[in-house]
Amino acid sequence: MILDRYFENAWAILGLKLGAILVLFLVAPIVVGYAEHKVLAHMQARLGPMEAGRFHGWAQLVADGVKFIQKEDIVPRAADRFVFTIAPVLVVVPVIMIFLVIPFGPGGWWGENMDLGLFYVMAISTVGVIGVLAAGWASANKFSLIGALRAAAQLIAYELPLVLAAAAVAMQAGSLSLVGIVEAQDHYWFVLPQIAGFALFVLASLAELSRPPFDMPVADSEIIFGHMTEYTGIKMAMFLLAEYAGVVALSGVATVMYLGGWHGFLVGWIPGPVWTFAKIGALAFFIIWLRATYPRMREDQLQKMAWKYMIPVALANILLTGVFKVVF
Amino acid sequence: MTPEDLVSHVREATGLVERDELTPQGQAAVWVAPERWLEAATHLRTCGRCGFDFFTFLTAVDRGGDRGAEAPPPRGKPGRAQAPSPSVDQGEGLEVVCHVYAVRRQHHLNLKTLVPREGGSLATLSGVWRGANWHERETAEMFGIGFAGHPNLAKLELPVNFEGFPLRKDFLLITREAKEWPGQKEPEERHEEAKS
Amino acid sequence: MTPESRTITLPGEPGSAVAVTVAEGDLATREMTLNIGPQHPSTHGVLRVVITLDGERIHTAEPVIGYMHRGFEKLAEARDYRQIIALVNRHDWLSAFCNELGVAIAVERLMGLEVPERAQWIRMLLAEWNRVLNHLVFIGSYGLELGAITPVFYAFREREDIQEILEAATGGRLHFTFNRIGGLKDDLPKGFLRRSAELVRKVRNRLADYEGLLLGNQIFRKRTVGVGALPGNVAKDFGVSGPILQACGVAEDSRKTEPYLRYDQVEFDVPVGKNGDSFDRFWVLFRRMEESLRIIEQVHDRIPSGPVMPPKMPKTIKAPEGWIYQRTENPLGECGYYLVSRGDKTPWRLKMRTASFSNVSMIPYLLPGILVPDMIAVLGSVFFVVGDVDR
Amino acid sequence: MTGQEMAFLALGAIAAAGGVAVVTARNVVHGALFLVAVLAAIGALFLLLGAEFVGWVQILIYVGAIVVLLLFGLMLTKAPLGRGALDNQQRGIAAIVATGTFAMLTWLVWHAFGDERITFVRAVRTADIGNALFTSYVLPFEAVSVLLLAALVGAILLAKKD
Repeated sequence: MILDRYFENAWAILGLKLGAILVLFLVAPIVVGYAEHKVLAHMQARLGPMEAGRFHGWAQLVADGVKFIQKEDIVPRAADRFVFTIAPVLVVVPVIMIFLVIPFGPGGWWGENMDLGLFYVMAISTVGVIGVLAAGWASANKFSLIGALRAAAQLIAYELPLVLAAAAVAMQAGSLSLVGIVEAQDHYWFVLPQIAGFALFVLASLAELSRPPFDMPVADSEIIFGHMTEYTGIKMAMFLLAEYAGVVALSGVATVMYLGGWHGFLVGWIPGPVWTFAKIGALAFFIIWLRATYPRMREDQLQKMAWKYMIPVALANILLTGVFKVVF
Repeated sequence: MTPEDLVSHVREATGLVERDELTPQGQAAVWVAPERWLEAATHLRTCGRCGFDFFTFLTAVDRGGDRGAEAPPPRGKPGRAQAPSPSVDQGEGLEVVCHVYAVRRQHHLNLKTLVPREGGSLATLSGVWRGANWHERETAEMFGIGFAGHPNLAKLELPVNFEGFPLRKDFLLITREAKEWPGQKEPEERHEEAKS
Repeated sequence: MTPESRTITLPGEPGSAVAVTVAEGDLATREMTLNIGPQHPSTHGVLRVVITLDGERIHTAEPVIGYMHRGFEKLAEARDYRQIIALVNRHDWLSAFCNELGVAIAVERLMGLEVPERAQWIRMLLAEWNRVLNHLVFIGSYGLELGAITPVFYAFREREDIQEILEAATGGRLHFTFNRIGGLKDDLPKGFLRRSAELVRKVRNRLADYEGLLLGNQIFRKRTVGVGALPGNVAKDFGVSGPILQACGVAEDSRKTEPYLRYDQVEFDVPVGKNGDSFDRFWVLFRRMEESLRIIEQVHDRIPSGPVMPPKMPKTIKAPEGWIYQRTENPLGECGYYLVSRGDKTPWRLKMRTASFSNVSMIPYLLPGILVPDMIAVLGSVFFVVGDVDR
Repeated sequence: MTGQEMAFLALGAIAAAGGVAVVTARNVVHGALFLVAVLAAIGALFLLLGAEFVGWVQILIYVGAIVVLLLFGLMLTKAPLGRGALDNQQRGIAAIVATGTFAMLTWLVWHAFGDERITFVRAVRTADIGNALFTSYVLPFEAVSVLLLAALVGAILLAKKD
């Protein structure tokens, strides 16, 4: 590991890594958020932010952050103050925890190489829904409650395809460790044999992130941002941070699982982390692109899609992967 | 059907028409007694030759008020043969107009009646054309006309605690009472003012 | 209460209880009352719909209107006819020109006034541009309500171009006030027809964007086909007109059935839908826009020269005694003015029969039984402008 | 006391306190949220003991799925929005049952292990769990599968109204 060369103390290394991940967690969403502003704008025949920070409004989200901090922190009178306050934290923490295990490059560019990395990601990513449910309920607002219920119903729909798609990757790689999965993609990326799994994983991730076309839990034109309706200021910012950090985190996991992680192609001199971040960026761009293109689906249509198409395909994918593994 | 044919058909088929109007622009209206209002409307809806399936609007016109005493002369072509009954004469009161249209036959008809200013009431048409529901609610709150049998005659556009019937002529626009409408006067008036 | 049902008391809000009747074998549930609006993104203004929900399924829906009631009908009784033209273009703020047109035609017909030929054609040209202007808003915002955020920006891009040429002609962007009793305020500015012709081509080329993003989009179809289907006879019963009625398969368009201006001299089709569902309504709106462009092109070719006001206009406009109902095919449907005159320079009574009012009155019929997300799809396709509902 | 023991005690205390909070909470949603804390603490205990797989299964299944379903059901049916308490009249019976269960479990553990100190075995490998599941425990595994399938079919039948 790189850091071992400079630091003797394991605690110092751990501290540095945690610090780096925290910085990444705070910076990456801002980059993705700004990219969304600009990409959407240009896809929609407009310019997007142009003022803050002079050059093409690069500081727009920094300014937004400052604005959020200054805003009054309003708690509705009928709300359950304790749950209302704790809910944004419950949403944010799992996302940070996913960042801990994503390997960004070879030789120690990760927070922790866990044997059960993939399993850990699956387990942690479901916890955020509890925060959404708590927020929706504690707001004492009917729109929020409907949003929270939709989020929970959505979880039931996407969790199974997500886990089944991941299971096929684990079988292919013969490892549950994210580092191990990347190393197994030395010769070819898993997106080739697992193309169906990749599609399933990305779709399910979109549903988990409540991103269009699966943004029913926050549908602004129906239920006015669902669980976020009553939130203001820094708490609202935490929800937004969690959303964009979630885009980065799940793009990162998908990169690791399907797009060969730090493995590059054609040009050898580009360092691994650059490849990882480029792939994450490409996936994030795709997610933003979808938002500009598609209308919102309906909750029951998602359920139908998940149970009638995604789960059977995921099961067939596992079967094929198993056959593939045994035969070759 | 031409408006003339239509009016004579309604007159013959129902026997309820007390008076009819045909304007120079070719628009037709038939007057019925307020107590026969529902009966006449039902005929217009169900009769195959009328075929009035499109509900256009229902409203009222205040005929009395500050100018009510002048009792304007009848307008349009006077009705044929039958003499108008006292109930639909040109006196004071609230004239209720229901305009319907037949989509396939492409003809219009105005069904009219006159109700007294105080305690005027008609049977509801909301069972005949569903669209009448809201139009009657609006007419009720604006003119103070009752619609017997209406499923929900609550105020539609006005606040719940609003008092008075704004579209009656005795309901004055208070600002207009205090001050003349400040808009520019007619060209000739200004001209006269300048001369004097 | 049927023999198989029972009554169960459920805990309600703190300190109260609700008794519900349930059928045997069913769970006891309580309906939730939800206020959509008056401030809600999908009601385009201050319309409120009180719905009761069973889960996400709507049981009853009751629109509450009047938040924007401005008493236009009363105000019209205190204004002369020139002023009324400036008044009526405000109720449906997206189709100001078409609104003015109805009053102008009604008064002209009552007075027996002959409107110059050129004015008729210019009126038709501007009315059709206004129709495109209006439809673009609904096409854009309908996508927005279903979560497609891009079409609205495209729609407003085109709108801006159209507003520019309308501004060049009338001087106004929203409330044109370009009609006069007897004709128009001014002739068209120089070069208008050329700009207009260019714009027709530009807008038509860009319509493909909408086709791809909305009409051809799989999710859009899934969200709208079969949602909120309205039978034609019910639509007529409620007095629903315009694109919504045409979507039900009823080819009723007063430009065809009772042509005013010179609509009898131009060629255009009345698009009709099959099922009267949200998709059909949207599709009809789209096709109507294309037909409007067709009419505009024909006007370009055939517009005569001449004055735009009659040579001899009385200085004071007084409509003679009598009444008239004049309807015009506004972008949102049948807009009619029932004008009662007593020979004054102000009307005795001016009833505004607006399309949105009748369209919205149909909502209690259309919403029950569908889901909350579908409610947005339905409300967005029951094209209405709140000012046009409340007046 | 080693660091591990201290962590164990802390997590145990969290789990126990959370458990008490679950039953004393006047508001069912609060109760469910405390349950999250309890289950998470127990998951962390598993991790501490080196049973990584079981630990994360605990989080995935119980916190991620079961509690979400529980909250889902509560919000759909009983829980009033925001503040507001719910209670019922089964405290006495519940207390008796809980005390009985606790006494029985305590006795059982005490009887089985007594003062015996369990030597800590380092980490059970996930591969071993997999091997065990599909070799020595394959019959119970399949039996559970069939049971779950039956439950699934039953649930679908119940949910179907006609």
